[in-house]
Amino acid sequence: MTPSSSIAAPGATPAHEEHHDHHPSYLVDGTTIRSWLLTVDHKRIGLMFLFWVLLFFLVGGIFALLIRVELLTPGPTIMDAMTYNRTFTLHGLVMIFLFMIPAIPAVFGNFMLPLMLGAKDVAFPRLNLLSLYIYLFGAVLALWGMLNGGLDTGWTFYTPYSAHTTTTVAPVLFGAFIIGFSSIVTGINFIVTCHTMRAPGITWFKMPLFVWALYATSCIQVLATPVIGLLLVLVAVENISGIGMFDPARGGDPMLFQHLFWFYSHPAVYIMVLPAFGVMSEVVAAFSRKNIFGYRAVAYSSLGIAFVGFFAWGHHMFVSGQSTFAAGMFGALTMLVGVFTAIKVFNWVGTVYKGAVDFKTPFAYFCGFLFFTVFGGMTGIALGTVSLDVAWHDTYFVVAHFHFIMVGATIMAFLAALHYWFPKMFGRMYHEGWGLVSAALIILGFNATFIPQFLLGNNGMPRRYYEYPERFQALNVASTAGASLLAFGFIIIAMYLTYALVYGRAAGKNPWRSKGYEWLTESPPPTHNFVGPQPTYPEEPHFYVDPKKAEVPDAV
Amino acid sequence: MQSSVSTAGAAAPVPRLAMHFASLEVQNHAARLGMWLFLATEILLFAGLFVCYGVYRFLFPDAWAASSRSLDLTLGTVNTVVLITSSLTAALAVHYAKEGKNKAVAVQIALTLLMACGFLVIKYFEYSHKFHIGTLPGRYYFYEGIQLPGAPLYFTVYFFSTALHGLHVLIGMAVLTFSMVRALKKADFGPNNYTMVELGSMYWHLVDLVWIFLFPMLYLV
Amino acid sequence: MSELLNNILFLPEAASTFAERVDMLHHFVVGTTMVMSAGVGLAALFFFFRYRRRLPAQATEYVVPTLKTEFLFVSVPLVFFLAWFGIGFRDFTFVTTPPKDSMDVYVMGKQWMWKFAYPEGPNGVNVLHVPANRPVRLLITSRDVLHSFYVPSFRIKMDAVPGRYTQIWFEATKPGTYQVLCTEYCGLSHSKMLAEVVVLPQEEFDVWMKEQRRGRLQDRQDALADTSLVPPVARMVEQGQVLAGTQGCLKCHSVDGSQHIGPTFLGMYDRVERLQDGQDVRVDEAYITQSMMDPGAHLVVGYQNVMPTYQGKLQGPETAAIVEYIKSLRTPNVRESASEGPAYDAIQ
Amino acid sequence: MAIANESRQEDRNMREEHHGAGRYWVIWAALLVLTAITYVTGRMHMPTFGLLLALIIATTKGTLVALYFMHLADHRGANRLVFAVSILFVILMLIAPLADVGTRYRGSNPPGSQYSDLQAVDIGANAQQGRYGGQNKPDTSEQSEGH
Repeated sequence: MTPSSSIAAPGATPAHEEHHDHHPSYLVDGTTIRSWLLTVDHKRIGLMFLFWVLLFFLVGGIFALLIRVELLTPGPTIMDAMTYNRTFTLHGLVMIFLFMIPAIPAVFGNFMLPLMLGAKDVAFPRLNLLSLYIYLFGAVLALWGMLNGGLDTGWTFYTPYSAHTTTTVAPVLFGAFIIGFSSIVTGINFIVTCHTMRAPGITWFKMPLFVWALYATSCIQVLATPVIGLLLVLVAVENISGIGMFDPARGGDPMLFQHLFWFYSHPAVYIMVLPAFGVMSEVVAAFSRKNIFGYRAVAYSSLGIAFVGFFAWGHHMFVSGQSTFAAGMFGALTMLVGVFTAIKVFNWVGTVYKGAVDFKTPFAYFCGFLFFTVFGGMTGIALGTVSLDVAWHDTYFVVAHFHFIMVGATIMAFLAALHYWFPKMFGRMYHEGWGLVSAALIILGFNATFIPQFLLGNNGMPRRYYEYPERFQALNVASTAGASLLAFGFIIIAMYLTYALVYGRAAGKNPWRSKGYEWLTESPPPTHNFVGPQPTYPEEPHFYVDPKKAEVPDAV
Repeated sequence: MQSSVSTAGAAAPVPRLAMHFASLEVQNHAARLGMWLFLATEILLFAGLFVCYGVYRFLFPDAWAASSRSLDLTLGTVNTVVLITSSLTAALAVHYAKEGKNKAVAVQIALTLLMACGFLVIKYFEYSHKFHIGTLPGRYYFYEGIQLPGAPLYFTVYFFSTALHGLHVLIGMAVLTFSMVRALKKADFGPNNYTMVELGSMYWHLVDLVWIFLFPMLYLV
Repeated sequence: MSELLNNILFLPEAASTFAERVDMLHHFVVGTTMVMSAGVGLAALFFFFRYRRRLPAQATEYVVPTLKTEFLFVSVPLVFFLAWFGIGFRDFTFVTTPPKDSMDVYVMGKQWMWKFAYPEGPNGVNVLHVPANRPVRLLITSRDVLHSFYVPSFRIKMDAVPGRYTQIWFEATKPGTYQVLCTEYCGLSHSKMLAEVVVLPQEEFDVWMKEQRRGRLQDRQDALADTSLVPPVARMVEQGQVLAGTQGCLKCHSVDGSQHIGPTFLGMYDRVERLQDGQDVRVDEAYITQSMMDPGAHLVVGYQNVMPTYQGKLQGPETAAIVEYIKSLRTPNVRESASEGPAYDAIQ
Repeated sequence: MAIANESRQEDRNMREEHHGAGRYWVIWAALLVLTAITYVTGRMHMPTFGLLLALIIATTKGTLVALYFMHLADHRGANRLVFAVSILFVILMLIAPLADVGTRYRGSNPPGSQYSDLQAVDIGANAQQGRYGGQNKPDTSEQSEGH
């Protein structure tokens, strides 16, 4: 791809200062409650998602801390076994369905996607609002079920346990089923937006990489979510009335349940992590002032992960009684996902090469993210190595691995996005020093929490254990200590960001001097994103070459 | 791009263009692409059941052949014909909507709805027969005629897939009723404005498409 | 070297042939992972320092990778990953394909204990005895929900699926006691579902096996002149189970611990019960036999006198067989911790 | 101020020719003929190829419906891709579990099934229990093992 650098005019400057007064930012354009609750503006919907997602993150985080405290001693510490089993189930459910899946796409995706495509809104604004309310309705139903009896199956709902347990399975499953619709609607919306709403100049291979990542994510959401929806309904009905679809006493096959479950739930990991990859592609380009090294490779690898990731699900079932042949097939495909991720990692490091690095808070998170992704990804490959998984399956090694990916990659990216786009969304700046301090705390606390868990897994501690043999205690204490550090980091972030929201200094239009497409409009943007004529985009995003010596080689 | 319709209705009303779309064509394109994506999710929804079907059919071929023969093939075929014909009328409704013949649109949709009701009535008779003789899912199975392992599973899959399909028939009927009411009340369908009928009919064709596959799977094992 | 690495990685002692095989790959993979993470991290750190920003709006060069670079990015990890997969799959095939001459042990998980049974007896709960240096195939099943049989020192794990058998095998290399954990979430006391494998040298194992097979039967019936005339206990239990079904016992008595009209057979034997007249009684052969012949004689608190008498309906040996069957269902209570010693009961 | 989106190519893909209504009637007739064929062959209860043949006919019918009733013949580009991908995923999703079931250790398949050597156990003929599950016996040592 050759960027058309011959056009001297900078990307787009649609907004003129003199218009500014007539076009208030989306934050103040309508201040009634109704103007927020019934808005179809993608930015306001994104903000409302941000509110709820953070709330559920807090709930899930509290559950996590309760779990860690309970595991301080080998015996009972603060709760009984049933409460513990419910707590880790709720931690998983809240974090996955209510926080992780909507976190980046529904918040930052909603906010940034139209801005990055030069569009005024997503393709179906009313559906977008609907997806918020579907999400809330599902969340209420699920939480109601959780409070009225709780659910103790683990978030995996494996039959036959989930079919027989006396806890409230059905409302929680129906809640998750409804939340699935929200995810599907968001996915459809993003795909159609990418296809039909791109502004002049933005060809497929000039879309920002965050958009590519969201596109790949949306494909997964659209194709995988219906399957889990059906499966959740099947299990709920089975739990209520015993129709026996997966009942081994009637010829049903519990392993078939696992196949269908992981057909969604493995790609769901990529629903959570691909947007994180997209965010980090933006952050690394913006803070090292470089075009992405191997743009096409990163874009294609998103699609590659989305596609191959669908057919690696069987690596969750190596010791479930699945056939050796199937294990080999899934094991080999798992390796391919690793290769696609490796391409991304190398290209991010390559992006910094010959760049101009500004070590700000988002970039600090990028550093943490890079390490966590490599380590989490490589341990994922280790787990996908069939014979090693025999020992590691369902131990704390797995727990540590997926927390490295989900917390290490996704939450680092979520925080990086929050800091990088904070001035874009609110027009204010936070305190940089506190940002770096809390980033350091979080990265350290995270390592201290989860590296001991890798060792616990090696040592043989299974997951979902309420009590454990005493030889595991030292590492558990270390992990809990790390978790408290992690929690402390989050509290600091909450404090200075809340402060910045009210008292932060005005950020100006583009505090990072970023050349991402989303920075071409005002910060915060006006209601319909652009004032004045439709902007055009002659340059590729993150094009930091001095126009005077713009000799650009052909990219791969 | 204005030439996308060859027989233009004379005073065809133009629908509202949402502010964020470039043109009507793009808006319609977006709606259609969105609908295709939604239909893809529907296909994947049924795919979960198809996988259950495939695996259990693979494991219990004899039980499935025997259970399948306990269904009434004639009723199934009649239902197939009814649904295919309703698909034809739904397609004709779009055809007339493009030509701006709103009366004809309403008539065709009404015919479609009538056949949908017929389908459900036939399905009701099939269901009540099963409740009567006891070919029911899982632990409710009490039919003495087929005593093979796997037979109750067949009826679990049967009831779940036909019930899910029936639910889609109902949703499709609701969607088409909207279009019909609009064709009667506003009567503003025309060469530039037929997306609503088109999407509703696409949904209806999907319902038909799913049945086309369910029919051999369930009745012709 | 391997010992040292195992200590650093907190790996438990490798006590099976599979563990030795798999640890090599483990070290290779984990080592590469650490080197790679450190490598990428250091490269990034070096770049951050070397290419730090000097001007606020610094322009940069337009650097794009050559095809060769991208090829390298793809091929290097691919070669590593495929090598791991190849070795890993070879080992996995090894552990899922038991040798022809392996000794079979049936393993049944249930909430929340492990039962082990050898084809010709004995069977027992929560302690599995196996000979060292001999392949042992585990045929694993479950009685209620999914469980997973995991022995960290052997590096083996396999799910227990209700109504199905899964198989895995191992060859223990060192005599000793090794912990068994359940790794598939199975309800309330999932974390208490512990057991242990006792690996004995072959000779000791043979002695143990012989003792168990004679077991308490010998103690009880040593007055009999000719033990060979006594029907094998396993046969009697089997017969008792059939009789319990055909005589209708199971209509009112469950065998899985659930309460029904009558008390469950599971764990009934040897239990002390409070009678309605306030006395305590130990459920032994005599009490069980009496309850079958004259059910109303001594009722346990909480049960109605609804059971019909079996006087005249059962022959003497049949009564004995049912008693043996009930005895075979005795279970020690779920223990709080791993057992201290053998918990096997010979079937008598 | 229209946004001239970069979707010209897709717009070209979306162009629809307006055909006469006769085309729908022809497709309808073809679908009815195929239904009749599948009804007749279904009545024959062919042992091995019965379901396969029925599914081939169904695929033909489905293709006709998708192409002409749903206008996939006119909607090109992304629409076709979406439809094709969803069908592809259905097929791949079916293949993997089938490959697993067919190659599993036989004891791991449901008892009484084609791929198991274990006998299914009749778990009771009353309405509350259903028939012929693979209820596991209380003691494992009596079940035949499958090598």
